[in-house]
Amino acid sequence: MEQLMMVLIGILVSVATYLILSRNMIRVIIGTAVLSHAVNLLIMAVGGLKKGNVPLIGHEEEPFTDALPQALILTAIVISFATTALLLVLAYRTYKTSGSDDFKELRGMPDE
Amino acid sequence: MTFDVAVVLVPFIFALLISMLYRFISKKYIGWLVTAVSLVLFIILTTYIPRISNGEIITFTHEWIPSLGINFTTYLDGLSLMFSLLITGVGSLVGLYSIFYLSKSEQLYHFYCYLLLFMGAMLGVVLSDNILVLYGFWEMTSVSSFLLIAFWHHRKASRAGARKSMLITVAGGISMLAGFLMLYEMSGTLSIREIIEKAGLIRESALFVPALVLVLLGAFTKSAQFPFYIWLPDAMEAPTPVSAYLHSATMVKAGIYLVARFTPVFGNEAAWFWLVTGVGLFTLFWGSFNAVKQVDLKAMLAFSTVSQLGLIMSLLGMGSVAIYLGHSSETVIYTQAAFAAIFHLINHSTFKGALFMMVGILDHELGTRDLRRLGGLMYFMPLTFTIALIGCLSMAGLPPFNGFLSKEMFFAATLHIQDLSILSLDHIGFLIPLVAWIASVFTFVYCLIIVGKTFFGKVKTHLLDKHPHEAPVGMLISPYILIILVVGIFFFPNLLGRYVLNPAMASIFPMFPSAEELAPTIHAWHGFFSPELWMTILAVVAGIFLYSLLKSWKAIYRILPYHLSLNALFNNGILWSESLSARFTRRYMTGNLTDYFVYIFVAFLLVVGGYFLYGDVFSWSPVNPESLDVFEAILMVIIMVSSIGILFAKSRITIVFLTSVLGYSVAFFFIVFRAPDLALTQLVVESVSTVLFLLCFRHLPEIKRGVQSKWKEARNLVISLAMGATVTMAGLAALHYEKFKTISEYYNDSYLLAGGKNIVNTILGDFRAFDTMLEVVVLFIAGLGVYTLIKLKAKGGGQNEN
Amino acid sequence: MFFAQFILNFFIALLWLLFKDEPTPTLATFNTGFIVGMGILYVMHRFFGTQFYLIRLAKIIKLVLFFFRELIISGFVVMKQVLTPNLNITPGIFKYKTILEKDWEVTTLSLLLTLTPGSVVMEVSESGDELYIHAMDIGQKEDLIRSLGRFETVILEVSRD
Amino acid sequence: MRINDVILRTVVKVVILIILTLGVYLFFSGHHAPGGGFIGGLVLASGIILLFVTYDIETIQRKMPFDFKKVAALGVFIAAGTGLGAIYFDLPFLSHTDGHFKFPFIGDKHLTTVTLFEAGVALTVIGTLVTMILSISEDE
Amino acid sequence: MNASQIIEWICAIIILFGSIISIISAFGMLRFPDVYTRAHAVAKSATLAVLSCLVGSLFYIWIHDGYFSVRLLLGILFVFTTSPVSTHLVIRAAYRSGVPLAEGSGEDELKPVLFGEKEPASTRSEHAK
Amino acid sequence: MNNIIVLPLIIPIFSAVVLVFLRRFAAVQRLIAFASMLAVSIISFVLLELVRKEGILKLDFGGWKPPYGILFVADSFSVLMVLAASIVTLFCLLYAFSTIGDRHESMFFYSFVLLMVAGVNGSFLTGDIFNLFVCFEVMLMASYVLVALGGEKVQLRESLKYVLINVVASSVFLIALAYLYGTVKTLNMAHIAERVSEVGQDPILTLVSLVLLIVFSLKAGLVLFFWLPGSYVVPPAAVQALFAALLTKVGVYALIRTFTLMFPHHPETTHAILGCFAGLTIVLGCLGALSSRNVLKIAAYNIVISVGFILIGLAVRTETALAGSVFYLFHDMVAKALLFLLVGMMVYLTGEKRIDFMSGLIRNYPLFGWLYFLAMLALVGIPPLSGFVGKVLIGKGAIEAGSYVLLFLGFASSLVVLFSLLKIFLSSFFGETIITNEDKKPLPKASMASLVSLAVCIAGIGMGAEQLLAYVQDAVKTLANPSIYIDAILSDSDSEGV
Amino acid sequence: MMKTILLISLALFMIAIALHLVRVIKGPSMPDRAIALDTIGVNLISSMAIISLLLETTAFLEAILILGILAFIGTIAFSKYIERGVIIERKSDH
Ligand code: NA
Ligand code: NA
Repeated sequence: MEQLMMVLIGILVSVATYLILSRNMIRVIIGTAVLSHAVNLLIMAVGGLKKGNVPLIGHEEEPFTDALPQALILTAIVISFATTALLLVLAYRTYKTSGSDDFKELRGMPDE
Repeated sequence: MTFDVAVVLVPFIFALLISMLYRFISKKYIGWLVTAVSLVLFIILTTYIPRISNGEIITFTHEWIPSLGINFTTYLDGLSLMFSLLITGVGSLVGLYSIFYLSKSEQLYHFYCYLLLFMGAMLGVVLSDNILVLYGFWEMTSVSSFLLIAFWHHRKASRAGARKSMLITVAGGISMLAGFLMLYEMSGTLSIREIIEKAGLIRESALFVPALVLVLLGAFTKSAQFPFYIWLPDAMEAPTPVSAYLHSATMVKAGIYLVARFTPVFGNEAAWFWLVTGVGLFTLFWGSFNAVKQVDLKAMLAFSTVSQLGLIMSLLGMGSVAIYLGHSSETVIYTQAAFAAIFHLINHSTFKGALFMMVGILDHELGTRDLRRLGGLMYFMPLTFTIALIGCLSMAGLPPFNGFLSKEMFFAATLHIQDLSILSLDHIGFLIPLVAWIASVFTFVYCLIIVGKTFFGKVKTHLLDKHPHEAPVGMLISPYILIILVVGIFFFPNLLGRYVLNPAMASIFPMFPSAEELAPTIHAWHGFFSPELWMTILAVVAGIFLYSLLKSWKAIYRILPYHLSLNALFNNGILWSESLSARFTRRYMTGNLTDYFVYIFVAFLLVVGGYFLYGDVFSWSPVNPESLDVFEAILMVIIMVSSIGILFAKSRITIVFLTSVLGYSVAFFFIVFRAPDLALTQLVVESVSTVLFLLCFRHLPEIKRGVQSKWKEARNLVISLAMGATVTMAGLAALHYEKFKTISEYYNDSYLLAGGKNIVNTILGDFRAFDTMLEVVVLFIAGLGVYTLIKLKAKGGGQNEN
Repeated sequence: MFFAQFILNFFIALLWLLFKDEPTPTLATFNTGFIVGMGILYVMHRFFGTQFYLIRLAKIIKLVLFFFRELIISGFVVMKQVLTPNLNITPGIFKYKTILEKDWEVTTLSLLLTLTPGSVVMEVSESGDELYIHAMDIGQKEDLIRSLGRFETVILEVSRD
Repeated sequence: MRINDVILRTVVKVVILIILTLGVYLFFSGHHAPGGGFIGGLVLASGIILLFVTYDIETIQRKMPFDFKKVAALGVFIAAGTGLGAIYFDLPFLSHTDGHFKFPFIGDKHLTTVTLFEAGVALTVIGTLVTMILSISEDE
Repeated sequence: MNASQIIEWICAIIILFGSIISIISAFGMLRFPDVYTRAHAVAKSATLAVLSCLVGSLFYIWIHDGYFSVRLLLGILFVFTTSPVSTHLVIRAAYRSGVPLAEGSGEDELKPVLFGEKEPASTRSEHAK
Repeated sequence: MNNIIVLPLIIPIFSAVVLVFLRRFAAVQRLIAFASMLAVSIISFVLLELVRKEGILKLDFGGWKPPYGILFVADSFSVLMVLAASIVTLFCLLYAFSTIGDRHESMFFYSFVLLMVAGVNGSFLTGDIFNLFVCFEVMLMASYVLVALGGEKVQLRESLKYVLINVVASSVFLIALAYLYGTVKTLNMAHIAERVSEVGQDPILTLVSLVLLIVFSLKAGLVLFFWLPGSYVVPPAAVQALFAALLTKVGVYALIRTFTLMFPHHPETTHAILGCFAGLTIVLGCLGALSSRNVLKIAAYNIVISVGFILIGLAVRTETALAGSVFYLFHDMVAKALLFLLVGMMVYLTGEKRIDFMSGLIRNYPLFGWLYFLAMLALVGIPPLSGFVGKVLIGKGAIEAGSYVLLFLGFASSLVVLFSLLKIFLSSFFGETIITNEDKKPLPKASMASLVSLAVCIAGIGMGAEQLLAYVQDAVKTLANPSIYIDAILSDSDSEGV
Repeated sequence: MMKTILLISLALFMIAIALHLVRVIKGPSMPDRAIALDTIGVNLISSMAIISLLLETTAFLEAILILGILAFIGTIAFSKYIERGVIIERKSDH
């Protein structure tokens, strides 16, 4: 399971990388979103998958699955959300002022 | 005694006072104040002469950074006293001269401030025992020289000259610092005295020769040796008193001081001899040769200074042979070269100072220094003419002037050296006197030019802005004092030798028994058959011959085209460095985000992926098919398909749809992996993100697939696949690494520890509440940020770039 | 009036709780009070001039079950359509003017209709009384209109006294 | 013909009650079951966003006249403030404490400062999300 | 096999039934000619599928764990209420954004009201694509 | 209880939040912002003394013992960084008071600055690697806003790139953390260090450290600096100065911590790469600095050069060199802030960015000109100013380690620094003035006060190097002997059994 | 046995999701995608319920309700976007 998960994560990373390497603003932003999914799954996977029960004392019995990665991912998700929100606004404000959503056209002057 | 260190401090204190209180001091008095300060210092220093000449050494330490051993330790011995006297002595004369030279409309506060700064720095250089403090003062001389050269900074040439001198001397300083640090590493001390004591020890180190070269680079740049001399002619943009003071008498001698000071450390290395002697001799020749072609009197003097500095340098190199050979009665003879060096150093300061002041007078009174506009001034300016004549004759090495004495000693030294059978001198040793002689021929030629073309011949009043007339008395005082010295030293050389030069010799050769033994008695007359005398006579003859045929051979100066000259190389080097670096930088700093991402990913792949292959990190354990349910496999396929689908999506909304599918599927995985809190959060966040995407995409255009070239597509594909592979492989390796137990078992007791049954929530709210608190802050900043980004629009609709 | 009666019932239960004045009030007591309240309200409901609210409740439940029935039927219909090899239908859009007035009535009708076989509500007119309905097979329009009438009755039963 | 959202609006009026109740429930249940300040806040915010989507900014702001930026700031203030409370009692920053309190009517309640902390979290989440959505929507 | 086990089995069958409906409706999504007819498939059978699955689960948990989940019940009601609304909104959006009816469709009483007779629906499709 | 350690983070956060409620009262905002940074500066100084007297201090948040909870660790290194950051911020705020304008002030400018500093201070102080990530994000998020604040076309464009690059970097950071947790199964830095040394840093652990290397290199602008010149030159001067002083330095700090505390066992790989990176950074930074005639760009490339220079100390990792790095880091934070404020002031006074369009400023503004000259000398490393001691120590360290190439590059870079800054001085400060007395803008008083104060700091750091060195050497003692750090953190906890 | 049935159901739901994913990718119109996505959400709800039975836990029951809510909100947002290009209006025109 974990091995296959790693392969899946690899695929997600590849997709994300490819998107990030494109010239279009939207594709790059979506690329970062895909990357963060990959990362979250990675954190989950290295902690070991399906090795225990839902970490709720009383509701479930030990052994519990590793709760720490879950807490970390939660934090990561929220932070990535916050960043994405800002990023989106920045992207369309940039488009509105610069008139382009193509990073090749958003290079700027060499020595401005 | 605190007074000793005060010698260094006094100029700084006065510089500070002037810079702070200049509003309250009349311009008239500042020059006098500075002159007085230097004079008082000079007088104080002379009081040390008896003690120092008795072999006493005066030290004083003020702690600065004791933990690193960097302290202000002044160390007054023969060598430093000699230089200190020179600095303050010439300083007083230049101060006096500049009072009359500089117009009252100039920013005199600045000028005198810099001058005092320089004087203090220079005293610091020669009095410091601590090499790092010495370095500090060394750089300070470069800085004050920069400021003085750029004194008329509205002139382009001044700025260019200042920049050149600053760059070259600071570069030398930095290399010297590296050399010093190597010395520190080898000897474990920063004190020059202690380094000299350990000279034998550090010689074994592999760093010895590099340190030697680096220190010499510092000395050569400062003392304008070939090929670094090029800053010195350009430094003539400074007011003439500055040229006289810094660029002939004192600052350029700092390199000489350094070589002299470190002769006991490095002298026992052949490289030292060859570098110092060789570079010095070549500089001597090159300077004199180039001086002849100059048409600006000041430039001619500058090249002459370069040449004379080469002479002194080469003498020090020859003197170091004594140390190379070790002390014995036979080797003492070679120390005389070093004696000649410091003797000529003093002599040069006197006659060259006088000559510079002479040129300053011409410039000041006639408004030009161009030889093509000068001539026949002897009758209009007899007093000035006297200065020029005596200065030049001394420089040319003729009696009865001090230059003759040291020049004779120089010739003698070259002849001694060529007799040596070590250091390959038996093969090429003859070149040393030969080069020396040729250089002195050219020296004689330009001395003739200075006197002849300026003061003899026809006066060209039509080319002059002002009618020629003699200078005011005030401007003549200083040069006359100097030419009096020129003559005086010729007649009483041993007075100087006894009280000033001998103690300095003791500093250069500390391992040699006594100063008395080292110091020769200076004689003007070595007999009619002394070879050095004949060298002088032949030089005079050849010089007169060349001078008279000047027009016929001057063409050789045009053989070397300008663009191959050192100056052109330097200037073009700077231009090239700017344009090439601009071209190179622009090549990769494209401003294109895609390129930057390529760099990041490639760096990741090179370092991480590279190490993965190289470091034997790979690990794999077979997949247990039972651990995977069918629905999980399908879910994986769904995630895969939706993510790859994004790549092919043609519209932005399709992308959002697919991203949503991806997000929901990931959330479902969290459920499969027993993470309810995570699933809940992921679900909500995913949906809110979707709403955000939709809200913002309204403002963005539809996706146009920018036309990427085929190879860029291929490059991106390769990078992407490699990134995925690297992350997966490293992830597998991390997965199979099971040497430690996780800390998170601790949290399984969360109910007992923290009263929470939801372990994840308890971690977030209690064990790692700090993360959560900051995460909330992040969210808060983002929210506030979104608000400000939208509300705070650029004035004028944001279209005002540049 | 449905809620008014319910809240009244609730208050009666609370009152009951206070009357009992147990050391620790229990849910059982409250429930008893609630049932007592139902009885009182049933007796009293004619004074309010409205239907007894539990009857209304029963009608609501009936409506919900009606929903379920429609849903199940239409599920099967769709499945049949999906699995039929050669689909022979003519989709189309027709207008239906409803007698229902209140927002929630129209809404309920629309929801019901959407879950019914072969019809989906596309638009509600600005006036709020005309429904534009997409029919899977416009040929069965009359059937649809008939069932619409039936739905209206059921809804009206709940909403009107 | 203008759009008539009657179906949507009627349903949302009902559904929003479920969402908001769920949000509050999740907020309080977090300590022992899935949920907590974050998720609770997120669900509450989603509910408010649903209102904005269903109606329009003016209508909703008239009914909920808060400055959501300040709500968010208040949230951070509370979340960080619980940490400072610990400093006041000379405990390490962010030390939590709990206790059983008896209240009239609702009886014995187990209260912890974690709840206060999570309330701060929830307020920030609500304030931030709504601020973001509103700002973007208002931008022309 | 006792009564509760029988009920559990029934629940499982209901769930299985739901999944079968779901897959059939998914095929409907692929088969039907236009967005409107596909919406029919989803509005009915997919909703039926999820509801049967949830109801099955509700009773399964109730019987198996003795735990009646109000949350699940609320979920059922929620899906039940909102699913037709979603369908309604999407196809309204589809129509207003100009997605044409499938070929061979019959009468259309909405088109004149919304667009008038002259303007063909396909010109208004910029949002939809 | 060591609650004092959290104050450098929590005071700015609280002030920032309070300022949101005081949006309309600019004067009050200034007062609160300044007062809180003053307080933080004083607190950090007190903390520095405390650490020197009592050794490493730690604060376990919520009372949870390491490695289970999050903690702040105050050792001399981290507190020195906090002190420098706080002082620099204090003066940048002072500068901003008279230059930033009410458009920004009413848009929570001071809040964002304070929040960024909170993130910076948190990054320095934290002892937990995941918390480091979170603190980074606090800092970055505020910096994202600050780059774009103003809404100019260039600002938006560059900040978008800046954000995207940092988002990717953050993801890579998380990848590293995932690997780290997957292997050593802990997050506490001391505990990681203990575990890594226990197994002698297996290859997979080295791999993890290399991922961290990439991440922190991006943040520090080590080789991967290309995002820096673009984004650092667009915000207002006070923000530029803060960025220059703080942001890359946090990356540098993280690199030093990572490779002295957690992953010091395979220097032949990690430190060799660091050395190559440092050298390459210096070369590229120098080329950049040579290439530009834009004052802001020149200053920005100077940041790059100094990053490379500082990391020479880490790459050669002798004790002397590390001391040099720490000292130079402290100096560079102050000096770079001053440099950016100075060039920002040039732009403010002339409205131009290219040196070709400025001339003779020293005639109009003599004090300003001399402050620039002083900053230039300090950055070149001329004694007795602040850059000298660090440069000497790094040079000495490189010699001790036999890294002559790095020594050469480091020292040669001083010359390029001089060349590039001198270019500005000669072209813009010297020469004929082109500003008439009528056109002459007055120098804003608060800004000048800030410039003078920073200049005094530079001179003070150089002259008072002995005092600072006491702390630096205390810091290096810990850096060179990670066990001191590990013992201080883990001694009283029961982590052995885990 | 019971578990097998549940697993089969789960797999069927997953396949259904995959089929809907095809519709999301293929379109051809945006409303098609919106419907497909909505249905994916609804099918995920079912899947979650089954997972809960399989894992014998009640921890995911909130998620079911929440996913229902979110799928609803998402669909509304998408359809408003498709219909009007705006999700949240400043002031609705009726
Ligand atoms: Na995300
Ligand atoms: Na200029």
